Amino acid sequence: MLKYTEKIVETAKRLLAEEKVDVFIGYQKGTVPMMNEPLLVNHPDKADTLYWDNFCGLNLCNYLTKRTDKIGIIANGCNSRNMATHIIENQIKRDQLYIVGIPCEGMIDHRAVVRAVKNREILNIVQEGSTFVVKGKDFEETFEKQKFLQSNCAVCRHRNPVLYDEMLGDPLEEQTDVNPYGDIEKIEEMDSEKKQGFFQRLISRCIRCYACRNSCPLCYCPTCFVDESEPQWVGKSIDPTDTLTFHFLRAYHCAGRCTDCGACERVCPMGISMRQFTKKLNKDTEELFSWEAGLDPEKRPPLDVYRPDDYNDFIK
Amino acid sequence: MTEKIFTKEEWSGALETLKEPYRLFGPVKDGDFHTFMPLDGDKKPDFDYENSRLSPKTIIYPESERMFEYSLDETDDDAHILKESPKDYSPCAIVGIRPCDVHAFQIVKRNFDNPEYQDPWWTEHFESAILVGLGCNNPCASCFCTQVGGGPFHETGLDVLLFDLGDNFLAKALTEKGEAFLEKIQGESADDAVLKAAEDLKQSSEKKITAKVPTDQLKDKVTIELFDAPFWEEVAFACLNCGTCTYLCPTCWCFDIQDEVSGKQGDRIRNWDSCMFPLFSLHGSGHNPRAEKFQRVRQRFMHKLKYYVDKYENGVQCSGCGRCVRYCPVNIDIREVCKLMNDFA
Amino acid sequence: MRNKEGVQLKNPYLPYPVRIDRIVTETEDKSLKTFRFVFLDPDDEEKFAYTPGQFAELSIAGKGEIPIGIASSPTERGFVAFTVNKVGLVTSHLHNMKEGDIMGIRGPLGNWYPWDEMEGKHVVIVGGGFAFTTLRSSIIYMLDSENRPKFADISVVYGARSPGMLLYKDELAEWEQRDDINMHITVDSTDDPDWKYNVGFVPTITEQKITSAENAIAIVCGPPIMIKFTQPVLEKLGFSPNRIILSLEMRMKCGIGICGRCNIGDQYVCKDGPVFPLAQLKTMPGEY
Amino acid sequence: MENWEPKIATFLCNWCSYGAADLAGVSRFQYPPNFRIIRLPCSARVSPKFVLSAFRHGADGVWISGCHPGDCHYLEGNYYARRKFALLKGLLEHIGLEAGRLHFSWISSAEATKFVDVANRVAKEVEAMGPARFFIKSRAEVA
Repeated sequence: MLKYTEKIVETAKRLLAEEKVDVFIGYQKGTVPMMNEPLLVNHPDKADTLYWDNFCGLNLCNYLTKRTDKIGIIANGCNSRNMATHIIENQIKRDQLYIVGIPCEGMIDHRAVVRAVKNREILNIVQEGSTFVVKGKDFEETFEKQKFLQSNCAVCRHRNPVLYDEMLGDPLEEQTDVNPYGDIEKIEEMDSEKKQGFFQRLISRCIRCYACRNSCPLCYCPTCFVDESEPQWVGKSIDPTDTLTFHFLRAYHCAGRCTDCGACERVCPMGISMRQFTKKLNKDTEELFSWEAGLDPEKRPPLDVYRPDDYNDFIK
Repeated sequence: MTEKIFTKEEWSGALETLKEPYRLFGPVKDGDFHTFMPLDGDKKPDFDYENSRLSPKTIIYPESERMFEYSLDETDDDAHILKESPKDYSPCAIVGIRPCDVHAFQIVKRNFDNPEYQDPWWTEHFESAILVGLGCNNPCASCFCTQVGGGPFHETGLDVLLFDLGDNFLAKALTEKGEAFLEKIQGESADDAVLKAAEDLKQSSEKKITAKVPTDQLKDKVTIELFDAPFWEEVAFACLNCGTCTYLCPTCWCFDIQDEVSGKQGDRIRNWDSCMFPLFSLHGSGHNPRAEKFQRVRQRFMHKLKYYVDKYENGVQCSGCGRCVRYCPVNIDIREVCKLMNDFA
Repeated sequence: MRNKEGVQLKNPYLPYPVRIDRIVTETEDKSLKTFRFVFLDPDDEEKFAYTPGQFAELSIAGKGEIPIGIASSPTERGFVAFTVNKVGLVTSHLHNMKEGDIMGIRGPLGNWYPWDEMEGKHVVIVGGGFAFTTLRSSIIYMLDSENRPKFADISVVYGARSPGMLLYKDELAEWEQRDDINMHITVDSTDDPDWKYNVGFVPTITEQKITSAENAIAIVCGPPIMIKFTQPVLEKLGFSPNRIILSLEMRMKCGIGICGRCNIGDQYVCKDGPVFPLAQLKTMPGEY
Repeated sequence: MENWEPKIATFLCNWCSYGAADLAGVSRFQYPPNFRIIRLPCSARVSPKFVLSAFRHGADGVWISGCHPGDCHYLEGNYYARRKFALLKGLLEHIGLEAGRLHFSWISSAEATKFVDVANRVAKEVEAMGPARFFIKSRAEVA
């Protein structure tokens, strides 16, 4: 995976030097382990800090909204799908983007790594092929990447960019034998009381910092419903019903748009699995409307179209 | 002042008996991390920890707190008139709190308890608390308390300081409140060898903090020059404008006030707020002095590292706990920003 | 809470209960109303001792609080008055309330116009739109027979979009008749053939009517655009930045410098302001 | 609880189901009194926020009714609404709303008898659920 760093730097330099793009958006290596910082480069000389590894879990599409310049940007499967969604929703124009595609083996779940080393402080992580070495003050352990993928990456069916102007590597074989909705099916089997308990516990730690909302490229409304005062749809304290309302509506706003990039879960400071909301919608849109978000910038999203013979069984 | 040594088992036993005179709070393992919780029922504290995810400011300054309550029932004589909500200000003890988080209380006290106005809830909660700190034997790589006027065994603001000496704790009373707390615990008085071991521990721990975060030049910078510095857009680029940094920060104190009505019963509640949110400074007219992301990011750093420095002449509004460094989803590192500001010419 | 001597102190967030005594609709579009409040406990009126330029939080149970400049003058006894523009949740609700309804006032808050410094000087008041409220308070205060001798000439430039949008019309007419205050009322435009005052923007009228900055101090309160264009006019007239006094607005919650949102640099508009000399503002970040 | 009667927030399209309710009334048809009817220009006007708001304020059930597919006054509003509702119902029930609380129907303005029939079924199903406990916003649970 690290091999991509060099290619990214080289590509960014070339694109900037040839003035094919005004800016290039990628990642730089973070100041703490397992954390990379999105970076905007506007000059070839500054492109050397660009970086890529299996901790680039933040969705770069966040940085496209409202831009008017010509942008070079790195995209793996899910990020490229969000770019397609942005194009569909008129948040960016296709010809503003020069998409540098990366076939993605998946991002490593930083929480799983912390758990694996029993909460000992991690000082450095070195990635080598299919493994990575975790180093701390008095330990060094090697793990297999495949076993530590973020849960969304483990079941990813679109590892290759769906949209690109240039690819930095050979496409990976897509995973076809995965069940992306195993966890959702488990919840569906519960009775309503169990479901209520499950979701109340799930969000009980929420501090309403809105990191999930803000890390989501789909959340670009000028005024979010939580900030509306007339009427006020949801209270602002950490009251459990208000918190549930927030998570419910946030998820619903992503209906038919979510690419399951996992950024919301990755950024949550309290480790909440809010994808248990959005994935249900993904599952339903797939089952009812044969739709997966962001696969084609030319196709209208599921809530913007209909079929006369749509699912009608729930209506009296 | 008393210096007592007791085994960790004795300490655990003592905590059981201390539940009577105090509302006890301590770090409890809560899934993947630790949270300060009331030690009631069968909740057991875990002192083998780095630091809690949320800072213990939640005990003194809860994320959401009822301020007033009122009736909206017109048949009540006092309809529409606000009444103070009842609070439990009985003595509480926060055990195992890290010195950086205690330092943070000293920092925010200047805001909540100032010569002109005293915030009643913060002040009362704070005064009801005994702070039983636990020195850090192994500070994290992202900690920088020694750079901002604290240290892994910093005593200021603490009532008792605990040294983890392996099988034993050495407890040092630092105030009268702390003396009273320690009186309730059995233990032997510490001999010179123990005190020497504690001192060595402190020194070796301080040496482990290698981060250099100079703040010495901040005071002398001209506010509007720093405000107009060219680096803010770059610093802010990656920022998502979420509230992680401000909510996890032990020294962030901003809040919002909201009225909530349920039937004929109303409450005025205050909730933590964050300068990262556009609504924080949005005028009724629609004008927003900090409409852009970089302005809000600048506000956060300028407040902590310049405005506070100028206003209180007592250092920066940061205790070096490193939470924002560790948990910022996009790795905006206050240590780096501080360097930029301190070195700005 | 208690102070160090154990004396119960008032909770600074707790409003004084008041009754709405009178409501006057000020402007033709009905967006501005003046509310007169009477304290339920007469002792509270004493505790609410204020100085022109200060503001208070109007508190409506179930809706929230809003910071509004005090429009009455301490020389007017028995009530306090506020002129409120209908903008958001709280103000819209307030506009629908009736005389006799119970609500709360918290204050007085913030600083005030520099009355000590103004003594013996000519006072130039420049106001625009609905920001005229604390200026009304100031004019009433200065025109009070006990206070009037303390000040030299008083000149007022006050403008609104149209004649129907002027506040306190009866009082404006009354002040026009007096010879101890020079009134320069203006509107941006009007098709009223009977309009007998000025037509033009506030900065223009200020330039025409105010001729000297000699021994004078200017108090400016209005929308940002008016302040922006009035400032150079006053400076050209010779007002030094410390003789131009501005009153600022900001989103506020606590009103006592604790909740953190209304800062400009290290100054809180609610506690260290809302009144700032231009000289001071020039040393502060332009974030307002 | 003995005297408990379910409260059902009912969103009716002005062009059809509302007319049906009207016709049912004029025709003196009997139907349960549990419905709090809110008239909307189209079933597509129903935002998920409305539904949530109803449950938050203590509604025991929500019933949304619009024009038959193909009969929308605005040509296709109900088609879009149907997709929105399918996902809404799915997600609400996923997080624990009991299946008998949220109802949808297509009823034209001529179908007073269908209106009464559906009203009876909805009232019965909601009543069988008992008083709502989930998603009700009562006094804030804060310190």
